[in-house]
Amino acid sequence: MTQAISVEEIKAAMEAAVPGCRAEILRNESPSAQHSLLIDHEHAVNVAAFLRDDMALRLDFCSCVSGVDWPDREITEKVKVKKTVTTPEGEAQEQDVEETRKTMIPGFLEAVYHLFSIEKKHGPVVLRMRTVNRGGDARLPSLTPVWRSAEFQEREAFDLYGIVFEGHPDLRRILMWEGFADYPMRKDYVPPAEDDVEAVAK
Amino acid sequence: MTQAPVQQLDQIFVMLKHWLVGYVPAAAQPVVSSLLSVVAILALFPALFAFTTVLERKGLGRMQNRYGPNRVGPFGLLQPLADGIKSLTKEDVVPRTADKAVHFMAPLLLVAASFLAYAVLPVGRNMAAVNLDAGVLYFFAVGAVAELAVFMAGWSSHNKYSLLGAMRAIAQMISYEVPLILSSLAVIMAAGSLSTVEIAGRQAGYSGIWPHWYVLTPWGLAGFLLFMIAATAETNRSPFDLPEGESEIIAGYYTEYSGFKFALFFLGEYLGMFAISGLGITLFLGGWSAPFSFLTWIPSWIWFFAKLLALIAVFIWMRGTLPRLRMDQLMNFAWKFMLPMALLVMVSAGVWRFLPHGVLRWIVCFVMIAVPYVLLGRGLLQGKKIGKRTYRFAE
Amino acid sequence: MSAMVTRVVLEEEESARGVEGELLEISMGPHHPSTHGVFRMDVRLDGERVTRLKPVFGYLHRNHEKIAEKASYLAAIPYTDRLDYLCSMTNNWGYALAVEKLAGIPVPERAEYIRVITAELTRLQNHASLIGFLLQDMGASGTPLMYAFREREKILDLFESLTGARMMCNYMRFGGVRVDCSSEWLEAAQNIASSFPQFLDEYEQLLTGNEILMARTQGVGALSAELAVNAGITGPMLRASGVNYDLRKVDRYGIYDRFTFRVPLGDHGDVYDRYMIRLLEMRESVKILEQALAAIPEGPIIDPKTRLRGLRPKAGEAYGRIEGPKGELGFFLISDGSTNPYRYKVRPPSMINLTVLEDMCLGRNVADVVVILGSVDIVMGEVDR
Amino acid sequence: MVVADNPWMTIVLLLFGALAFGTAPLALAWLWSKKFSPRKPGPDKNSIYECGLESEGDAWVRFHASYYLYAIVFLIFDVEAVFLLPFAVSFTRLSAGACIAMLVFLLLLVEGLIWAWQKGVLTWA
Amino acid sequence: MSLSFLILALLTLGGAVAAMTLHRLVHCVLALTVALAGLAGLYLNLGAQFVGLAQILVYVGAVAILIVFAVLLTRGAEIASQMDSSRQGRFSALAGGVATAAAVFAVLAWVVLHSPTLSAPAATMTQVAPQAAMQQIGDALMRRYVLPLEVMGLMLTAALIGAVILALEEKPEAQ
Amino acid sequence: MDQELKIELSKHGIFTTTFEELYNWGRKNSVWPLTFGLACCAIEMIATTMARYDLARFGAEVFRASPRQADLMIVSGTVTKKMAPQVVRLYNQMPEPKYVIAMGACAISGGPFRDGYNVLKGIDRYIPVDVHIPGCPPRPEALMHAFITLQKKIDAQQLTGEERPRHLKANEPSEFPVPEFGEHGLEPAQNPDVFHPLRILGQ
Amino acid sequence: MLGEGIVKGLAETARNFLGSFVDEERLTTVEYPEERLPQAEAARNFPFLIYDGDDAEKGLRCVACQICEKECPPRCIHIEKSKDKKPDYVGKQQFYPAVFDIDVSVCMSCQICVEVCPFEAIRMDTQFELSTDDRFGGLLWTKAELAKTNEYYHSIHPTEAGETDARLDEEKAKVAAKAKPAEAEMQAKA
Repeated sequence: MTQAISVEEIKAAMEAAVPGCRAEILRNESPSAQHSLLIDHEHAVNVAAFLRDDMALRLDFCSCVSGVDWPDREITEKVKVKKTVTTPEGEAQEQDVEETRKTMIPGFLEAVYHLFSIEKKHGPVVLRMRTVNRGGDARLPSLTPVWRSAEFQEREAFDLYGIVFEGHPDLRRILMWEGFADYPMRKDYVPPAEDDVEAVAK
Repeated sequence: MTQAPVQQLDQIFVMLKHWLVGYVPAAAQPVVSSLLSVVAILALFPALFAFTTVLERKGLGRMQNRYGPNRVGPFGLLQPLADGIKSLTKEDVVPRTADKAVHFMAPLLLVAASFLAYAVLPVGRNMAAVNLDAGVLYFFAVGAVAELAVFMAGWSSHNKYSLLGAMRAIAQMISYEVPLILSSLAVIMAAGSLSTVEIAGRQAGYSGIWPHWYVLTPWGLAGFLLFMIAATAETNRSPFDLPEGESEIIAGYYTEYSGFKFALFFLGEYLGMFAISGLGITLFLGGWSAPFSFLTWIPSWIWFFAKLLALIAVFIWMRGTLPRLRMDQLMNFAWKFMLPMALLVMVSAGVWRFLPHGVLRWIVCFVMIAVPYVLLGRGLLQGKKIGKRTYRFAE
Repeated sequence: MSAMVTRVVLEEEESARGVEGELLEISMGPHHPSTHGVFRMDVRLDGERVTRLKPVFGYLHRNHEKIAEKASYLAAIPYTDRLDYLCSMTNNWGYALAVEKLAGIPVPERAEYIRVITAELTRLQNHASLIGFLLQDMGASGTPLMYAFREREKILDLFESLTGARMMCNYMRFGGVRVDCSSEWLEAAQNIASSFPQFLDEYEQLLTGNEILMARTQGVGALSAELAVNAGITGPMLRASGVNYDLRKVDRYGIYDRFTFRVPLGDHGDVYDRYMIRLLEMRESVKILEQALAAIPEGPIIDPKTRLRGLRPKAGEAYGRIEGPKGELGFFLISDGSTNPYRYKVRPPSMINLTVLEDMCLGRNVADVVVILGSVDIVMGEVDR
Repeated sequence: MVVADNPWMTIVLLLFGALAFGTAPLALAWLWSKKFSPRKPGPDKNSIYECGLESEGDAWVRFHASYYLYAIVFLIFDVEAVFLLPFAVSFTRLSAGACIAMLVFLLLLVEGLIWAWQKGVLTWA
Repeated sequence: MSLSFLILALLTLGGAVAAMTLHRLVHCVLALTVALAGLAGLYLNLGAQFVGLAQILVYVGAVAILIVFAVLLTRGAEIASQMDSSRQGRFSALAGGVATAAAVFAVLAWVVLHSPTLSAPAATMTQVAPQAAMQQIGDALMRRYVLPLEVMGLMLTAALIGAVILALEEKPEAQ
Repeated sequence: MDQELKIELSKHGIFTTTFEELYNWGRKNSVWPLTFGLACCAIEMIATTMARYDLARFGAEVFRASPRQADLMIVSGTVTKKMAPQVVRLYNQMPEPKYVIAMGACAISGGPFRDGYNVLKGIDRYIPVDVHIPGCPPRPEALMHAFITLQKKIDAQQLTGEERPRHLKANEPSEFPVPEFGEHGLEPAQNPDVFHPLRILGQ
Repeated sequence: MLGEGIVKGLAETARNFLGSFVDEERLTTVEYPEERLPQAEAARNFPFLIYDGDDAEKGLRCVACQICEKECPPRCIHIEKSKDKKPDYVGKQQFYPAVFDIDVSVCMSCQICVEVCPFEAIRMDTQFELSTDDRFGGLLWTKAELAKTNEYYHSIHPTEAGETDARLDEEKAKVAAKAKPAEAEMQAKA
């Protein structure tokens, strides 16, 4: 697996080719070192088309499309803050106080595209897109018009995660039945309470 | 060696019938005589059907490196009995939206049509239920009724697969009926008769040890092959089993049939297969006559059934080997290969008569058939760019 | 790029006809003898010609990914067996490879050889049975399938004596394989490798020259290289369309760079090419087997430093892929540093290969649909997961 | 030959016999279900089978014209065959001229066939 | 009038009546087939084996199938039967039918009464052996009626061409 | 058939007994399975019919694709909630007498996948099962064992009397309600008329 | 030429048909209930518990550590730890399972319980003829049904059992060796 071109180079090429596009490099610290590019919604299709058609890159093969759920996270961190504390003596005094601060990181849904080049035989290049939130605005542009291979996988991400891919030719539930209300692969999905026969527990 | 006992064995059933008929009053004799023939047909061929189902299952098994049914009764021979009992006691389900009367009549009609065909089959010397002078025509006319039965079954079920199967079946049966009739015309031309009894009788002579079977002429051989191919298609056997192509349309026109009605369809199909094989034997393979003059001491009916079993074995063999054709290929084959070939066989049979005996007419007739065969075959394959291919390799 | 061209044409044709009500709408499946499991195609027929075909699946969606995200890295391995249930060995390998990438685990030499041997045996039995099933769909009453399963049983016997199970081997581990193989086992594998070409000859004798087979498959379900690449088709199906892309050559994962073998390529991309490519691939697999069996070294079979139970890879992600018998089998893992994968995603080759099913089937008839589907080589366990 | 029967009587008897052969087991099966194993129709059981789904749309739809075309061509050739049969029977006693007359008849039809072939009528769709 | 004739005539008539009165078109076709088969039976009853069997082969085997296809082709299997159900329409249809039938019958009767066979003395109508009958038909066809035979062939070809042209309009993509 | 049963049967009279024996003999030797493969187990089911194991020896190789002609439904593999209505409908469409073999862990209880949100925890929640064969997947021999168990079961069935099997009783149902797709799962989650667990968790 | 391939195919099936009467390779059927293939030594189906000696209760190797219960992918094992302890094979006081159930209707025969068991207490059985019409009674195996002797283990997996025994013996020897000096010390102290 030759990663001939680094993420930085791709980012630069991308920004040069698609004016106004914003991309962010997300580092992957694991031994696999498959870093990814987070791209914005508005230019995603253009960026994708560029990646596919650029003669140097020719990322003609979109292998894998995955949905990922990142629910709201509460990060608890201890911060040293200077605070004016009223001492028992009644004096106002500035002090370094350690304080636990809770920050809510709003959740979002993510679609990860693994791209390869069949022609140049390099890859993977990892593209990511993130929705604004996990609720009503879970929308992403569909890359199916660029790579047909994303068709079923985007449908699957829609089915199981609830990511709405705008511009998808046929966005319906694919694995679950029509009329199913939940998005079962989300981390906060709770399956319906069924009478579970646990013969072991007799 | 005395001829008498051999002849007696040959005619044993005929004599038996005479003997039995002799016991009834003269007025009832024709009826009883007919009845005896009818009962013989009604008993014999269904029994053969039962036997063939085991034979088929075991034969296929052997071709596929396995035993096939061998536990029910000795060597699995009672398997059809078990199947019969099961079918008889199985619930009979008729779809709510089906056309019930037609749905009920279809299997009966198919079985009746299949049975009727046996009336003209000479299963041995002097052993035909009736000797119609238009016997062959009668056979085809009765066979035409089967098409109607199939349509009734498929249409009345109100099931999409059934209807598809029925339409396939009719299109297939009508397409192959033409080459079927045309290829038998060659024999009729040579024999100068439409009577099956007479045609069989014509072939009972010998030159040296060789029999006068029509299959032993170039046009006869070609005609026989065409006839058997068309017969395979007429009876919906593999590789022409599209109407019940399980992998495509479930069970074709009898998808909605259960219980014994389904068994009747099965029976009807097999009876049709025996009947048409029997006709093939009568027309081309010398009917009940022995293959060599020195084997005439074996009773004629044994020869007939031996030939029948051999043809059945070939049917089973083909079923075990060949994949199924597609509808358009099937129709193409019927109209663009079988029909021209059948016409040529007819013409060559005519030429055969006008040419003098000798090597020349063999060559002429052979060429008349072989050359178009090669050309038409090539047209079928190369017209569609079908052939073996070579492949590239990347290191 | 004209990836969407076919679709547009189809809809135009449909509206032009304007006889929607007069066409026969049939659902083929989920219970249909030749949908290879519980697959369904909603087909619209004009006579017998297909004017629309929508694949419907999910009838075997058994939540593999969700279950794996709730289970430890080790516990996911037996579940991978049940993805493509004909090829548990390659599934194991794909997953092990992804975890090895994620956690940076080395694999000992001998284990790599055993992996190659078992994977190629898997490929042999998968391709052989696939051709059997394809012929079954074509209406050959079981004979090719029976012959294929006769050979498959021999390979399954090998698997059973090595791993204890016929189908669900649960054999590979991240960092190696579970148990070592004996020299008798290698000998038995050698026997199979050397007798397999005879079986292939028999198969070819039985089928390859058969006019009916050729007529049924040639020119049927043709897939252009352009569309194949764009639709993410992989495996023998892609190579039948003439694209030279075999991960064993491209990624050189494991130790595939040590073996000499060729990649057969088709020129038409039709069903016949797919059939032939698989036959030829089997012959190449036999070559790999012979080489691997001759060169297998002694040594440990699993990385001793790796913890199987309670593996906690560093937070991060990895995408690992192998050339499964059906195509590119990929596993995408995200670790959050705990004992369970945070995200576990399978890239199922047979599901993505279905993307072009409609394109291949339009304008053909029902009998072709069955054969085309058969040539795609799907296993519902993998399609639906 | 056996007792010189009226062939049609045998055939009619055979027809009735065959019908009885088909009906008898059906009657038996009906009796069996009356006596022992009651039939149990139901809304699902008596609905149309369609791969396990509920059948939608009508099965009795308009069919393709090619079926009709084949039926026409078949009818023509069937009639032709009917004419050929008496010819074949008396063929052995016919002169070459009569045979040529038949050949002309044949060729006329073959020409029609070839025409239909060229027109693509014989191409199944 | 023999018993067999009676049965066959009833069968034919019954089939014909059913073909006109049944509601489902496919049923009508099946009833028509019965009528055609009954007619064939009548031929056979008269000793005209060849004609009777040919009638079954052609009419039951081919024409009935053709009509079936035609019925399925028009998809009118259900709808058409409801067509023209107004009283007046029915009446006029009935009247027209009766008139046509009467006309046909009149013409047939005239032809039959003037046919030479009827006027010939009974003695000349020799009872031919069946086998000879087949051959006689063949001989007559190939000698006396050879010209009509060729005309027949021409007509059949014309019919083929005509029908195909008509049907091809239904099937534009075949051209 | 054990001796006791024979004696019991002879009370019904020779006629019935012979009938019964013949009936059971016919049924047990002509069990035609429905061509019905769901998942992994289906491959082993196919392997069972193949040359090495050859289910045909028992006369059971006639796999019928149409439920109208089938006697036995081998539920071979995971039944998902999406598939369950179809399975029940197919079962309903089979004519009586009909039998069910639940092959493999998934068919019996949902097996390894029972925690999945789309997996039915055992087909016996909706239709009555005659024989269960555990294993994941069961070996082909195990399926044959199940088949032989079924044959024995058929052989022991009575034609008359109160002990006679379900399909001979007029008031017992031969079809069962097909569950419907709900917003969160199947409705109802099981059919209490069929499903008699030892105890339901949480009760 | 048309028909060539078909004839070849027919020849192939004929060869197999005729071969089935003479060649074992061409008739591979094993007539199951009467004939069986020898099972592979490694074959596995469902787990069982090993006990040493004659008493299943006493000799059970399982110490109810519940690792297998936790690691079992489909979670088909149910263990309840005992309140008291009993000596294990080296004489150490250990808990034992008061309840040890395996739901074979769920078990996926993956062998992970065997792999993770540190006490060589659970192994895979090869028994597969388990079909039953008793859904709940027949498919839930309790401790009594699961416990099998070491000899049984030897009879189905001889090589593996030999290795296990060797390992256990080694451990025992180690413990004994450790115990001896300790004992000696004790004695010395005394």
